[in-house]
Amino acid sequence: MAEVTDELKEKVIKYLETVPHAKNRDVARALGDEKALVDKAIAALAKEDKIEYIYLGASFVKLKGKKMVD
Amino acid sequence: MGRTDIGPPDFHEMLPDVIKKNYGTWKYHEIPRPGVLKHVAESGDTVYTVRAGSPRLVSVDFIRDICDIADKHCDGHLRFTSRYNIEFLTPNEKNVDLIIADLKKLGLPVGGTSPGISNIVHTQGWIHCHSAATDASGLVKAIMDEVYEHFVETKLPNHVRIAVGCCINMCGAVHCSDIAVVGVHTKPPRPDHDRVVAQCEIPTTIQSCPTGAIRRHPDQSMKSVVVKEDLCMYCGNCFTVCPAMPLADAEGDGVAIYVGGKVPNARKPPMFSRMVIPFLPNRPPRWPEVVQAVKKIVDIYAANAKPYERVGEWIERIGWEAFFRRTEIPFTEQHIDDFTHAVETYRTTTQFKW
Amino acid sequence: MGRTDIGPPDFHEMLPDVIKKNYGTWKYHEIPRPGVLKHVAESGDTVYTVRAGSPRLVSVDFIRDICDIADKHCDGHLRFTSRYNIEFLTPNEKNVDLIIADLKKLGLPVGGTSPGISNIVHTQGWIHCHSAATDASGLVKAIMDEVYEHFVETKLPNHVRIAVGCCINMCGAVHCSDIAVVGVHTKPPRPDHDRVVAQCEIPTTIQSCPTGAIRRHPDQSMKSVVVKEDLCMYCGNCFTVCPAMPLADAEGDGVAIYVGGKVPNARKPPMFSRMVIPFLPNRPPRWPEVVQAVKKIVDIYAANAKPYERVGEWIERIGWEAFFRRTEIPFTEQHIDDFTHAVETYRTTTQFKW
Amino acid sequence: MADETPLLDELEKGPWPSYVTEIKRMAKKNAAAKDLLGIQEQSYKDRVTHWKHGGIVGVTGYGAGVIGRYCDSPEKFPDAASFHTMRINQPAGWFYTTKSLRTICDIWEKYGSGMTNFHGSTGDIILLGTTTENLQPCFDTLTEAGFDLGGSGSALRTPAGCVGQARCEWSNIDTLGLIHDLTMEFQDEIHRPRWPYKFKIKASGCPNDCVAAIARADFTIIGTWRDALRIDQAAVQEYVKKGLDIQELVVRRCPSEALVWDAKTQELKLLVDDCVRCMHCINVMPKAVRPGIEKGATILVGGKAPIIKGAYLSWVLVPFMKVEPPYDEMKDLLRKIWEWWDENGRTRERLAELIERLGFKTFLREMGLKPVPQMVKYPRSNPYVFFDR
Amino acid sequence: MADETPLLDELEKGPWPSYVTEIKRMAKKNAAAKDLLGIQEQSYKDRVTHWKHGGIVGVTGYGAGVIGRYCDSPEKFPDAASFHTMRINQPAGWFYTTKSLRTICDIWEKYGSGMTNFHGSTGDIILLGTTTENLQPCFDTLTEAGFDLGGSGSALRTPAGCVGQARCEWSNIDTLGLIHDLTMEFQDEIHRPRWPYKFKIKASGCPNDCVAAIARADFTIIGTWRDALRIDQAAVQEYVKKGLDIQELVVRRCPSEALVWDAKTQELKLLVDDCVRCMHCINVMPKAVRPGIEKGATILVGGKAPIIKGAYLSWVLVPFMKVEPPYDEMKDLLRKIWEWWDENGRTRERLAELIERLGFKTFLREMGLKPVPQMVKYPRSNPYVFFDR
Ligand code: SRM
Ligand code: SRM
Ligand code: SRM
Ligand code: SRM
Ligand code: SF4
Ligand code: SF4
Ligand code: SF4
Ligand code: SF4
Ligand code: SF4
Ligand code: SF4
Ligand code: SF4
Ligand code: SF4
Repeated sequence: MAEVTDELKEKVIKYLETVPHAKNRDVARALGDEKALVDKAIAALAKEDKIEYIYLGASFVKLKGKKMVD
Repeated sequence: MGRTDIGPPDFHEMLPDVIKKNYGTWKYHEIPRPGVLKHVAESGDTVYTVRAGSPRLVSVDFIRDICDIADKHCDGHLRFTSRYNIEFLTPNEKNVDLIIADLKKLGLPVGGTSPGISNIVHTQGWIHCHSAATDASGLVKAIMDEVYEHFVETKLPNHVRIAVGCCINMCGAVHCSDIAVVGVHTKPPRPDHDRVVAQCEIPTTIQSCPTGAIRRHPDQSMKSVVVKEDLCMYCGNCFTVCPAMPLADAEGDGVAIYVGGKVPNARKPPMFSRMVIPFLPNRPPRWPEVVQAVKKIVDIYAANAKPYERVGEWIERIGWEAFFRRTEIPFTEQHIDDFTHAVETYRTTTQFKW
Repeated sequence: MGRTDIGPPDFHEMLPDVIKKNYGTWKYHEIPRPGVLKHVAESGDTVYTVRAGSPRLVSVDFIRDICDIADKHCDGHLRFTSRYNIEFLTPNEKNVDLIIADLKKLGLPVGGTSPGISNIVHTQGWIHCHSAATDASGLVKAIMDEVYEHFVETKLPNHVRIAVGCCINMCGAVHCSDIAVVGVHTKPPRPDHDRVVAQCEIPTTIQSCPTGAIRRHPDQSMKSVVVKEDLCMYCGNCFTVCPAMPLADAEGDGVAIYVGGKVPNARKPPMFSRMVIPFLPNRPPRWPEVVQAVKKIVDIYAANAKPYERVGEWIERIGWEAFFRRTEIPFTEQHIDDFTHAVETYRTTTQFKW
Repeated sequence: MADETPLLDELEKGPWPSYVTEIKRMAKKNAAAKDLLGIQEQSYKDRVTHWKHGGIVGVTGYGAGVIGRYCDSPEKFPDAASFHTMRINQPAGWFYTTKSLRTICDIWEKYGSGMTNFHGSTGDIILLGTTTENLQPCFDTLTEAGFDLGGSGSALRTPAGCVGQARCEWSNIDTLGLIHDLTMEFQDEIHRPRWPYKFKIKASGCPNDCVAAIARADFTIIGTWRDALRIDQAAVQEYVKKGLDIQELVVRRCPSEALVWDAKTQELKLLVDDCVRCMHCINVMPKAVRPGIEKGATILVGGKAPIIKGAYLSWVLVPFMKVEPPYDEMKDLLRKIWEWWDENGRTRERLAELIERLGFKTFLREMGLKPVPQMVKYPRSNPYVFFDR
Repeated sequence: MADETPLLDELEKGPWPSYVTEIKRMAKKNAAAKDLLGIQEQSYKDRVTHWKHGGIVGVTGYGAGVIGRYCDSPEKFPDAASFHTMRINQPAGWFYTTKSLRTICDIWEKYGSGMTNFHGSTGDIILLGTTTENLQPCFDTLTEAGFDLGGSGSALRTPAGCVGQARCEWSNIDTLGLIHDLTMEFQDEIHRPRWPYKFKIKASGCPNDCVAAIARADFTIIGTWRDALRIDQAAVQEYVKKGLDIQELVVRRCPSEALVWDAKTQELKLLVDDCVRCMHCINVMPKAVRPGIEKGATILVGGKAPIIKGAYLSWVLVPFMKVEPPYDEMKDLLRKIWEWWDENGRTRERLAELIERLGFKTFLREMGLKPVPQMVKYPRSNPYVFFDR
C-alpha cells in the first residue's frame, strides 16, 4: 500500500476545515483517496495532535479545537 | 509522547506454572464443594481453584488484599472470571482451606459455582453513567444479600444467571439472562431548547428516534425539536446523541424484570429474556420490591424445575401462562410485544393451559 | 327481481337419518380399511362412510353419476369433505362393498383416509384465473397419479397434506401444507403504458407494491409507471390492481416447492410450509420435475419419519440441514429469507448437524 | 378452434380420475365447455394463462358471488369469450340430498358450461363459466330452488365448518349449526362488499382443525374444553394389549408431558392442569380417550395467505367462549371487529395486517378484552414499552 | 459536602461484600473518591443520576479508551467535577501476576480516584474517575508498565475470551492465544474509532459459551468439533453406579435424540450424525464424555443489545473454521466484514442491523461465502423471492 504523504495529510486537514466533524469514510470519499490510506493519515494526524476524536453517540474526527456543532 | 498501541501484556507472563505446563491438556474436572474446582490434566497434574465473590466496584486496596492472598498461597497469581469473581489457583490441595480461611477474614464469600447463583453481571448506574435509570451496584448488593445462600451453596436445578442493566442499553448479557433487572424510564425526554441549539445536531437527533417521535420545533426560529409523547417509548436514544434531552425522573424511573434468557447451547438453544414485570419503582437503598420479586422467581423455579432445566427451559415446559399463574404476577398490555417483530410472539395455536 | 339473501339451504334437510338421529352423540370411530370410516354412537348406532377421490373440476354428469350411487345405497344422501372427496354414508355395513364396487365402475378410487395422502387442495390455474403462474388441475392429476398408492393405502407415518396454489395468492391452506406446490413468476411485470392510462389508478398501483418497486413514469406526459426491476420479487400484487402490468411468461413462470407445514394442533403447534425448491419449470402436461420432487420427498419421509410425525415434525427433529442433505436438494440464496421477519429465521445457535 | 388436444390427452392416462375427461364429457354437448378445453390446450402449449381480469359483472342487488372472467382470444374461443364463475353457498358441512344436487346440475347445464368445482377452496360450490346475460336468470332459478350466492370481493366470505357433531365424536361445538346461523345472520355482509378487503370465518370442532381454520380464516373458531379429557382405562389397556407402544407413541409425544403411563398398574394418568388439549392421545386411542364435557371454543383471529405482508396463522384472542345459540357473544365480537377494521383498515389490508400496524394492544382495547398470557407465545423481549401516564 | 451517608450506609449491612465499604475505604485518603461517595448518596436521595455526558477527552493519538464524565453539581462535588474513566485492556483470560496488579493499583492511586471495576462487562479493567489533566500522564505511566487502553466509541472493542485451554478440558480452540493475537493485530482499530458504530469480538472454547459471545459480540467465535464426541464407557458406568439417572437426565435431555442408553449392556451409544454438540452430556459427565478431536470453531455474527432495532443473538456464518495461528482466514473475514460495513453502514448501525437492512444474501455475496442450511433455523416461508435473471 502507498505511504501517507504530507500532501495527503494536508488534504485531510483542508477537508476537515469545511465540516464540523466527519467519519474516516466520509473523508476518504470526499478526497477520492483509498480508505485504508486515509485511515493511516488520520491516525498520523491524531498522533501529531492535529485532530481529535469526539463522541456524539458515535465517534467522529474533527480538527483540534474546532466548534462541535454548527 | 509515550508509547502507543502496545496492547495488553502477553497472558503467558500471567499464567501460574501448573497452567503453563498443562495448557491445552486438561482432562476432566470435579467440583468437590461449592466454590472449589478441581481440574485434572492428562499429565496427572491437578489444579484447584477457589472462587470468591467480589463487589466488582472495588478500591485499589481491595485488589492489594487479594494479591496478598495470592502471594501467600498461589505463587503470586490469580485470575478473574467473566462474572467478576476472583479465582485463586493452586496445585496444592492443602492450600484450598488456607485460601478459604484468608478470604473469610476479608469477608469474601466462596462460591459461585454451578448449580447456584454466581455474581451478578452489572454496569455503572448512578456511579458513573449519564444514561442510568437506576443504580446497578446498589441493586446488586441488595439482591446478592437476599440470594446469598445460592452463591455459597449449589442446590438449584441449574445455575441462575442474574444481570442488572441500569438502562435499556443493557451493557452486559442482560438480554439473555435467567433473571434480568433493567433500569427503565417511563417519561418522555424534555428538550431543553436553549441547550439543544448549542449541543445537538437537529437532523441526527431526529433520526436517532426509532419510532419517529421527534420532530422539528414548529417554530422555525427555535432551532430545536419537540417530542410527540404518544410515540415515545423512553428508549433514551435521543439523549445519547443529544445531551439536551434528559429523561431521568425520580418518579418515572424504575426497573423492569425480564426472565428466561440463556446463553449456552446446552440442551435448548440460546434464548432471550422476556419481560415479566414492566415496572417497579426505584426505592434505594435496597429496592425491596425488586429484591422480593427476584427472590420469589428463584424460589418458585427452585421448587418446580427439573434438574438441569434453566429458568427459560422450565418456563417453556410449563408455559408462560402457568408461570404467570404460579408467580401471581399480573399479565398486562405491556407484556404483549408491539415492536418490529411483535407478530412472531403471538400465540398461533390452541395449545395453552387455563 | 327474484328473492335475495335467502342464504344456503338448511343443512338439516340434507342429513341422512342416522346422522340426524345421532347428531352430537358419536362415541368413537374406527377405520376398518383405507377409505372406509366406521363411527359408533352412544345409542349403539353405526354409520359407515366410504370416501372416494374426485378431480374436483367435474361436469354435471359426474355429479349425477355419484348421485346415482347415493340413491342406490345411501337413501339419496352424500357429502363432500373439506378436501373435495366424496363421502357416502350408510348405516348398513353390507352397503360398503356395493358402494365400492359401483365407484370402481366409475373409475373413482376409494381411500384418502389417514395415514395416507388425501386429495390435493388446489385452485383454478389456467382453467379460470388471470393470475395463474401454472396450472393447478394438471399438476394435481400428475402428482396424484404418481402418489396414487398412498391414496388407496394407509402406510405413511402420518397423513401428508399436499396443496397446489397456482400463484402466490395461495388460494387454499398452501402455506401450511406438508408439501405445497406454488406457481411463481420470476420476471417483473411489463407495464403496457397505453393500457395503464386507461385501466389503472396510478397511486393505487404504486401503493400496491410491497417493496416499493413501482415508480411514476419519469416522463410526466406518459401518465404511466415504471418498475425498478431489482426491487421486484414478482408477487403480482400490482397486476391484481392494474391489469396492464402482466407478469406471465412462458419461460419465467414455473413452480416452487414448500414443505413442512401443518394445520392441526396435535403434538407440535401449526407450522408454516417452507421453501425447499425455489423454481422448477412449467412442463405441461405432466410437469415431470415437479412430480419427481414430490415423490422423492414423500419417499424419504416415508422411510425415515417416526409414527405420527408429520413432514414438518420429522424435519424439525432431524434438522433442515439433514433434510437438504438427504434429499440432495441444493441449498441456495433463495432459501434464505429476506422479507420483513427474515432475521427470525437465522440460526442463533451452534447446534446444527454437519 | 382445433379439436385436437394432444397435450391434455396425456392427462387422461393414469389411475387418478381425470379432469380432462370431465371437460370432454361436457364438451360433447356444451359449446362453452368445448372452448374451455381449447383454451386449456392452448395454455398447455403456450405455458401462460389466457384469461383476463373480469369486469363488473354480477346480479342485481349483490356485489359478490360472481367472478367475472374474459378470454384473451375471443376470436378463437368465442363460446368462452366471457366465462364467469358463480359461487354458490354450500349447505353447512357439505351435506346434500341427491335431489338438491341434481337440481343444481340441471340449472347449470341450462345456463352455464356444465363444469363445476365441488368445491371451491373457501367452501362454495363453484359453477364455472357462463355469460354475462345468463347470470341473472341463472341466479333467479337458483334462488327459486333454495340456493343463494356466496361471498367474493371485499365482503364476508362464505363461512365453512368441519363435519363436526354430524359425524365426529370429538366436536366440542355444533359447527354446522353455528356456521349456518352465522351465514344466515350475515347475508348482507356476504353479498354486499363494504370492507377494506375480504374477511373469512371458519369453524372446526376440535384442535385437529379439519377445515384449516387457523391458517385461512380471519376469524377462527376451534372447539375445545375446559375440564379434563376423559380416559377409559379398560379401553386403554385394550390398545396396549393389541400392541400399542403407549409410552413411545402416546406419552412421549404429548407436547406438555401431561401423561404418565404406569406400566405396573396399567394406568394412563393425566396431569389435568398440564394438558394443552392437542388431541394427540385422543387421535391415537379414539376408543379410550375423549374430550372433556365443559365444551366451548377458542377464538383466534388473523389467519391468511401471503398477500401483502406475509402469511399469518390466527392468533388467540378469546381462550374460551361458550358457543350456544343464538351465539350473541360471538356475533357481538364479530361486529366489533368489523367496525374497528372498517374504520381503520386501508384498502386491501386484512385484519391481521391492521392489528400488526396499529398494535395488538390497541385492538384489545377497542374490543374491550383484557390481556391474558394465552394470547402470546411469550412476552416481549425488547424493552420498548409504552406506558400511559 | 455532607459527610453523612445514611442511605448508602444501609448497603454495608448483609453478607455480600459491599461496594459502599470499598468507596469509603478510598474516601478516607482520596478526595475524588470522597466526592464520588457524596454524589452516590445524593443520587440515592434524588433517585436520578448526577452525571452528564462526557466531552472530548482522551490521550494523544487515540480516539478511544477514555469515557469522559462530568458531575452536574461541580460546586457541591468539586473533586469529582470531572471524573473520567479509563478502560485498560485486560490480559487474555483475566490472568494476572500480583506484581502487575499492584503496579496498576499504585499508578491509579497516584493519578485517579483509586476506584476500579475488575472488570467492565466488555472485559477491560475499568479505572473509575480521574481529571482531564491526569489522563495523559496516567496513560504514559501505564504504557511504561506494559498496559494499554482498550476500545470505546465507534471502534473495535477490547476482545475477550473464556479461560479456555488454560484451565478447561473442553476448549476446542486456544481462546487466549487467539484473543491476544487479534488484539495485537488490530490495535489501530481498537484505538482509533472510524466505523459506523462499535464492533465486538468474543471467543468461547465450546458451546457452553462462558463469555456469552453469542449474545454480545458482533463477531462470535465458538469452539466446536467435526467428528464424534468421545465416550469412556467405563466412566459412564461409574456415574450410573453412583446413582445418575442417565436415561432421564442425559438421554432424554439430548436435544437431537443422539444418545441411546442400553440398560442391558450398560452402554451409552452415540448416533454421531445426529449430535449437535450441545455439550449437555459432557457437562453432566465430564469424566466420561469429551469433545471430539477434529477441532475448530463456528463463526457467528451480529450479537448485540437492544439499541436500536432490538437485541440480536449472533447468526451462524461459517459452520466450521480451523483456528490456528496466524489465524489468517479469520482476520481476512474480519477485514472483509469491516470494509463492507464501513462502506454501507449508517451512523450507529451495528453489523446485524446492516445485514438485516441490506439482506443476508448481499452480505454473503460480499463475503464470498456460499449459502448453507446451517445458516438458518429454517428456510423462508414467504414466496417473495428475488432471482437474478
Ligand atoms: C470461570 C468461567 C469462565 C471464565 O473464563 O471466566 C466458567 C467456567 C466454567 N464453566 Fe461456565 N464459566 C464462566 C461463565 C459462564 C457463562 C458466562 C456468564 O455467566 O456470563 C456461561 C453462559 C451464561 C449462561 O449460562 O447463560 C457459562 C455456562 C456454562 C455452562 C452451561 C450451563 C447450562 O446448562 O446452561 C456450563 C456447563 C455446566 O455448568 O454444567 C459451564 C461450565 C463451566 C466449567 C465446569 C467448565 C470446565 O470444565 O472447567 C467451569 C466451572 C463451572 C462452574 O463455575 O461451576 N459453564 N459459564 C466463568 C465463571 C463465571 C463465574 O464467576 O461464575
Ligand atoms: C463500562 C460498561 C458497563 C460496565 O459497567 O461494565 C459500559 C458502559 C457504557 N456503555 Fe455499554 N458498557 C459496557 C459494556 C457493554 C456491553 C457488554 C459487552 O460488551 O460485552 C454491551 C452489550 C453488548 C453490545 O455491545 O451490544 C453494551 C451495550 C451498550 C449500548 C447498546 C449498544 C447496542 O447496539 O445495542 C450502548 C448505547 C450506545 O452505544 O449508544 C452503550 C453505551 C455505554 C455508555 C458509553 C453510555 C452511553 O450511552 O454513551 C456507558 C458509559 C458508562 C460510563 O459512564 O462509564 N453500551 N455495553 C461496559 C464496558 C466496560 C469494558 O470496556 O469492559
Ligand atoms: C372428513 C374431514 C372433515 C370434513 O368436514 O370434511 C375429516 C375427518 C376426520 N378427520 Fe380430519 N378430516 C378432514 C380434513 C382434515 C384437515 C383439513 C385439510 O386437510 O385441509 C386436517 C388439517 C390439515 C392438516 O393435517 O394439516 C385434518 C386433520 C386431522 C387430524 C390431525 C392429524 C395430525 O396428526 O396432524 C386428525 C387426527 C388423526 O388423523 O389421527 C384428523 C381426524 C379425523 C377423523 C378421524 C375425525 C373423526 O373422529 O371422525 C375423521 C376421519 C379421518 C380420516 O380421514 O382418516 N383430522 N383433517 C376431512 C377429510 C378430508 C379428506 O377428504 O381427506
Ligand atoms: C376460487 C378460489 C380458488 C379455487 O379454485 O377454489 C379462489 C380464486 C381466486 N382467489 Fe382466492 N380463491 C379461493 C380461495 C382462497 C383461499 C382459501 C380459503 O378461503 O379458505 C385463500 C387463502 C386464505 C386467505 O383468504 O388468505 C385465498 C387467497 C386469495 C388471495 C390472497 C389473500 C391474502 O390476503 O393473502 C387473493 C389475492 C387478492 O385477494 O387479491 C385471492 C384472489 C383470488 C382471485 C379472485 C384472483 C384475483 O387475483 O383477483 C381468484 C379468482 C379465480 C377465478 O378466476 O375464479 N385469493 N383464496 C377459491 C374460492 C372458492 C370458494 O369460494 O369456495
Ligand atoms: S446500562 Fe445504560 S446506564 Fe448502565 S452503564 Fe450501560 S449505558 Fe450506562
Ligand atoms: S426516548 Fe426514544 S422513543 Fe422517546 S423520543 Fe427519545 S429516541 Fe424517541
Ligand atoms: S392461487 Fe392465484 S392463480 Fe390460483 S386461483 Fe388463486 S389467485 Fe388465481
Ligand atoms: S410484482 Fe410485486 S414486487 Fe414486482 S412490481 Fe409488482 S407489486 Fe411490486
Ligand atoms: S376438526 Fe375435530 S371435530 Fe371437526 S371433524 Fe376434525 S376431528 Fe372432528
Ligand atoms: S390431548 Fe395432547 S396435551 Fe392433552 S394429554 Fe393428550 S397428548 Fe397430552
Ligand atoms: S466456554 Fe467451554 S471451553 Fe470455555 S470455559 Fe466455558 S466450558 Fe470451558
Ligand atoms: S453433546 Fe448434546 S447433542 Fe451431542 S450427544 Fe451430547 S447431549 Fe446430545
